[in-house]
Amino acid sequence: ANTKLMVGALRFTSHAASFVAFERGYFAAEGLDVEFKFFQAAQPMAVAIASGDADYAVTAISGGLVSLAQKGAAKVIGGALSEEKGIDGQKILASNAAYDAGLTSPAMLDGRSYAISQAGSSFHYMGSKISAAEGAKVNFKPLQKVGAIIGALKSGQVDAWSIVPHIAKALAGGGAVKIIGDVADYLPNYQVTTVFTSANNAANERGQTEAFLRAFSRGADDFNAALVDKTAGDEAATEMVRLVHKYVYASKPFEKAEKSIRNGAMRINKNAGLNMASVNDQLNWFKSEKLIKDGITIDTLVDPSYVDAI
Amino acid sequence: MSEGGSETARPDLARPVPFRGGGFRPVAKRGAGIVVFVVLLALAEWGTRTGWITNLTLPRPSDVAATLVELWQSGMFWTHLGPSLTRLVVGSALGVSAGIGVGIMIGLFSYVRAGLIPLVAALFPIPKIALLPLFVIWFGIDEGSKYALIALGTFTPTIVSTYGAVDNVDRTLVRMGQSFGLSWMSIVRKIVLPGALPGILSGLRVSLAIGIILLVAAEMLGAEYGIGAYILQAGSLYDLERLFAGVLILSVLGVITSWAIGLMEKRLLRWRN
Amino acid sequence: MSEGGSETARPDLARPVPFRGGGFRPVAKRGAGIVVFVVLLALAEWGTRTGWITNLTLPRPSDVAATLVELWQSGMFWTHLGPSLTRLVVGSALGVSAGIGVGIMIGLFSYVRAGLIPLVAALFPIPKIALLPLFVIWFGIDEGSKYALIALGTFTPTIVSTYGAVDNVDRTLVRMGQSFGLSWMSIVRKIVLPGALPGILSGLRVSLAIGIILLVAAEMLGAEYGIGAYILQAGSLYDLERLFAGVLILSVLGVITSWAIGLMEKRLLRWRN
Amino acid sequence: MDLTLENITHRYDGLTVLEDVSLHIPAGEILCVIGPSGCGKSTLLRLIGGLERPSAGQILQRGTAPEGCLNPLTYVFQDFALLPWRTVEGNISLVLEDHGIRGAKADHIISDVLARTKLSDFRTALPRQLSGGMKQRVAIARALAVKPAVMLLDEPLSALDAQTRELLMEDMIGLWERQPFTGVYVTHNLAEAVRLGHRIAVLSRRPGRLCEVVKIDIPLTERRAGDARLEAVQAQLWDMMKQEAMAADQELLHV
Amino acid sequence: MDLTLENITHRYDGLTVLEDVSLHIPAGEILCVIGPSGCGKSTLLRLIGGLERPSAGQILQRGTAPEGCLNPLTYVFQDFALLPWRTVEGNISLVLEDHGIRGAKADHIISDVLARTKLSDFRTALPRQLSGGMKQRVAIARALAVKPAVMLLDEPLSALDAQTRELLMEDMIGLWERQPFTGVYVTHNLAEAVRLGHRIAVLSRRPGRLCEVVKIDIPLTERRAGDARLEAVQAQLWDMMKQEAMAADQELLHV
Ligand SMILES: Nc1ncnc2c1ncn2[C@@H]1O[C@H](COP(=O)(O)OP(=O)(O)OP(=O)(O)O)[C@@H](O)[C@H]1O
Ligand SMILES: Nc1ncnc2c1ncn2[C@@H]1O[C@H](COP(=O)(O)OP(=O)(O)OP(=O)(O)O)[C@@H](O)[C@H]1O
Ligand SMILES: [Mg+2]
Ligand SMILES: [Mg+2]
Repeated sequence: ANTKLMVGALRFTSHAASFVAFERGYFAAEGLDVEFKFFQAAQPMAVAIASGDADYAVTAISGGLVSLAQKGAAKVIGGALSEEKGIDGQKILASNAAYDAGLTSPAMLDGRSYAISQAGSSFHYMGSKISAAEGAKVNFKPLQKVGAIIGALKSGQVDAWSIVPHIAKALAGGGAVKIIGDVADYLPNYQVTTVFTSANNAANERGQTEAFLRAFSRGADDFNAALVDKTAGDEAATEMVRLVHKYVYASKPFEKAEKSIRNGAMRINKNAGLNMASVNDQLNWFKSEKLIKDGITIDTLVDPSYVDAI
Repeated sequence: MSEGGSETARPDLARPVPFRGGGFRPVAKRGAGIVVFVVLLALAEWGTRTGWITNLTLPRPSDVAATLVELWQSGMFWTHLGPSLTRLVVGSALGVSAGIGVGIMIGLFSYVRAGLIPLVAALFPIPKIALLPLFVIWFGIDEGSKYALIALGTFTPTIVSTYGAVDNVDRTLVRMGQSFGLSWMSIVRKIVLPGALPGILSGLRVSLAIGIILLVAAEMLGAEYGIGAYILQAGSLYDLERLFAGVLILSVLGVITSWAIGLMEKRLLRWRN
Repeated sequence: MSEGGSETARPDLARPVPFRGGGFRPVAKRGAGIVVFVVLLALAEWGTRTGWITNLTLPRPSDVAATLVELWQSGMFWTHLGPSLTRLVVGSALGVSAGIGVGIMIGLFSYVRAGLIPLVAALFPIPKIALLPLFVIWFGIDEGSKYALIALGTFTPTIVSTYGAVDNVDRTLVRMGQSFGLSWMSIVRKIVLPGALPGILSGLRVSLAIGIILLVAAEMLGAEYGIGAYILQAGSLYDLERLFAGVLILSVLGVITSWAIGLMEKRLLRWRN
Repeated sequence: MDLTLENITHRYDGLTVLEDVSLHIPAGEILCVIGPSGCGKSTLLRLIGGLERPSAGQILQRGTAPEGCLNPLTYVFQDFALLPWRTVEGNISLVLEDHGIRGAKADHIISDVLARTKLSDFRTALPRQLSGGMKQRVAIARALAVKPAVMLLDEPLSALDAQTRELLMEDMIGLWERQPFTGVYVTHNLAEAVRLGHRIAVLSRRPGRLCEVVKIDIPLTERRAGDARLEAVQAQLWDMMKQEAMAADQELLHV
Repeated sequence: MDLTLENITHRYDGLTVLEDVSLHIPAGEILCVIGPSGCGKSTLLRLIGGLERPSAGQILQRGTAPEGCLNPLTYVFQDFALLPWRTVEGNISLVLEDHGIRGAKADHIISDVLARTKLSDFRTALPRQLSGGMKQRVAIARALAVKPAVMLLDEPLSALDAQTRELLMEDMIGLWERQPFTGVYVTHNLAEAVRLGHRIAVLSRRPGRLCEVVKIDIPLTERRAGDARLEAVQAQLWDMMKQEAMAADQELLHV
């Protein structure tokens, strides 16, 4: 009998591994009857795991996720998206106005404003790390929604931001903003997103969790081969884009969506390997910013028994 | 003084009494509302066409219309409106009926009144969107939390308007009922409730408007389809045409709701002039 | 029938007239409100201590209190409350005064009324949070957009309550003014405005509650400090203690506002009983 | 059925409204109660009707209620107290429903009382469609429908214009004549009191005490507007009350 | 100053309320207007006061207004129309302010009219603290403050209880006696009409037409309640109106 699973997802290319595993029957092959539950944002997805409305999900490590882990409701069990030098990753953007005023590289960030969605979000982490590396003091502006950030950036009300490549390229291509750097230069091997589940699943549903990770990894392998390493050939790449397009930019015509999907392809870790160093760094950063309680350790957040640490 | 003086100037002349009444009672001017809408739309269209209003500031009305037509033709209109209407109807039915129930209890019983009015006053200014993460835990990510959010949002204003309406029921009518030895239930059913109905219905106007507003907040929670989700998605893509198309749908929904309540008032309150 | 019958049984006995009045007029029971709060808090404390309520569902009241104390001691209380109060005061002052102005115009002039009432009805159900991305463009991400959001949110309800209040001014008083030849401005200033004041003040209650609710929405936009920002951050970090501490502050703010309006009513409306 | 008031005193939060009022109301007689504003007339009526409990003293009913009486002590209110959402017929059936009287039986009673108050043609009208006089006649019809032993009337005509008042007074006398009822009739209007009262109780200003009970020996049916004997009684009552009325009118209300 | 109504007709959206009414109101005389409910009495008064424009016909004023008259045609409303948020004094100064009368001059006028209406002690009271009779006296004081050429009174006593009404009628006669004013006095109450009117205009039911103008030759100061001659006029008026009143009372209102 198949196990019913609810998998939380955003309609982003970064979630493609799950879509591939589903479409190509890898989940079914593991005896998992997967149903997707789509979210508008990452934060409610973490809460949905805690409330039992979703079983597995992939998203960035946020303060909320850490808090839920601390309350014994969620566990990180694997890694997904990673920054990797050489692969097109997240971009650092500057508004046209700021660019014209001299913000042409991240080194000029001092005294600038930097858009984030919320305190403790991945944007906050990246911005904080980048500015620290440049010895710059920046002003973080929480704007909640990506839409609000884009509006603020276009009208020059915030100076800088970092975002996944397809959005960055689309914006820069339209001449609305300028790309001034790569996140990967500052945060090499940054573990952008992780696979996580409820603490109960991690502790008591070992078989099911392992099965999920296996199918997920097969999906990731296909995706990496087709769009990241481009070792599977053009045909496989196009086919992959078609598959992903069912879920991402579905309301846009294929021709328009294709570019965004290809632009957005970033590596998904092999075998859902987890970069513990990066996770540790993120955790320490949360603590140093006093966004989470001091007592939280990496063991509270991560169940390392499922995947290899990178 | 001066006025009296000027009149005495021509003592024997018969003058008509000067008119000094009228006014202070605005009357309905048909069509003025439509004119205002048309003028505003024309201005926006003209402004965006000439570039006087940038496309970052306001979408072109004709583009919004085109987006709506497209939405309709793609069949997605009902895909979005359907779930939203269900949420609105179920959520506000729960909130409104509970609110009316509690409101009537507050209106009738001293202890309920004293115990609950401060609680309602404390609950009213709590922003529902602040509690979104909790709603997921309390009611799940599915329809439950959406119903709960809309129900809670319509609950408090309905309570307030209902107990106000019960308070305003003419107490002589209640005394009349008592003087004829009517039972407590009869008085509540036949005198208090019908007497409070006008106030309850007009309170419903506000409650349902709030319900519509909360649709967007409710659909922040893991909703794929729905007008609120459509708006949120358009917002996150900074797609102003779709954003305005969605807002327009909500606005029309609000006007229709208000009109429907007007109809109910006409039906149920025929006894008023 | 039956009642009459039973009475005829003992014709010559003098019986006291039975009592059948009373009730239907709830009276204030002092302290009942406090009891309800205390019981609810005690229940939550007990529930969270025994684990009957998980720490995912509700924070422990004592922890919330501790968080508040900590917030106070760290000096951050005023750092957050200060900007929020400014936003609330400036935003609602703008919205309320514009709303009263427009409301009075609607109450006095037929064309304004006919032109604006449908517009207000269409604007009312528009969710302000849906327009957040636009507010960034229109008013910037600094204080401007926060003031604008709160102003817009308090504007429409104030209009509605104000023109309702103007409509309810006793028209015989206006006719009286005219019959004594008072000028139009005198009638508006000395009769219409004071007569509408009670309705305007009670509308203010609702408008300001909405203003407080919108603080959270307003502080979604690039606010580093503020109660709304504090709540949002707590929400995104799923820090329930801080979330509830923030909500509590808003709730208290709501109660204080309502009390302040009550005070104003007592002062300005001393002429009522 | 007759009523006896024994040493009735009533207070509201320390404010004494009625003091030591004793009265007897024999069956089939109308007692008018007059007195200055605020002297406690309405309070007295509420006490008699059992809508309030006296602070001291007691009110006793004695004897049999008429056959089929549903509500021995029945009010007619000054402002009619009709439910605006019910028709004339619905307003009357309201007081029958609770006694389980419905259908043909209720219909029969309603037709009867509407005929007696000359309202048969307006059975399905709503209160807002009726003139003041008609509304008050509906209120009277409703009271008659429960076959009361005693009718308690609290300034039943004072909300009407003078002409309608004149007409309704004649109607009331007609009703009493056909089927004499016991009545306690509170009024401000001395002309009404002398037209309708077998006896007239005069209360002092607050705290209301019983000043005097004046008996008028002329049968109701023989009384006419402008009758010299009635005028004499009226003038006598006015003399008794004038000082009180002036004082009451010069008083600042402490609200 | 005297007033002439020439063939006044008035309609509301096709509903004729007044038809071809011609009247003359000489200075220093009180004209009472009686008629059944809804016959257009208040409308007639509004037309005279210039608060509405007649559909046909015209209303002319002739002659000089008294020295210092601020508002030739001045109303006294049935429900007093006092601003509840102003004191007695404030309600009177309201009608002076617009004429630029303030300070000592206003003070003088206010003291004078309050003395004439026996209200000097209540100068700073708020309307809610006053009894009905006092409120109506404030309204009269306010009217006197503008030294009107003509006082228009729309059922000024009908919101009061019978005793207060009696007292205020005596007051009004006292005021007129000291300084005779021209008055148009609309009332339902025949007793009031025969006590206060030099002439009484009787209107038919709607559309209101002038049925008759009855002249009473007894000086106001000699009229007493219960005067046989007045009773006779009153009975005559009642006969004229009874049919109309009954018909008006039996009418369904079409609202
Ligand atoms: N429920 C109440 N609580 C407190 N005081 C009351 C209450 N009802 C009446 N009173 C006071 O009792 C006094 C007598 O009131 P009541 O209504 O009986 O007078 P009344 O003679 O009927 O007056 P009116 O002629 O004006 O109708 C008044 O001073 C009134 O303010
Ligand atoms: N502004 C108005 N618009 C339409 N109809 C009106 C208006 N004012 C009065 N009427 C109608 O005109 C008729 C006469 O009204 P008016 O108030 O003059 O009568 P009235 O003689 O003063 O009656 P009452 O004795 O009841 O005071 C009534 O039928 C009324 O419904
Ligand atoms: Mg009374
Ligand atoms: Mg009138």
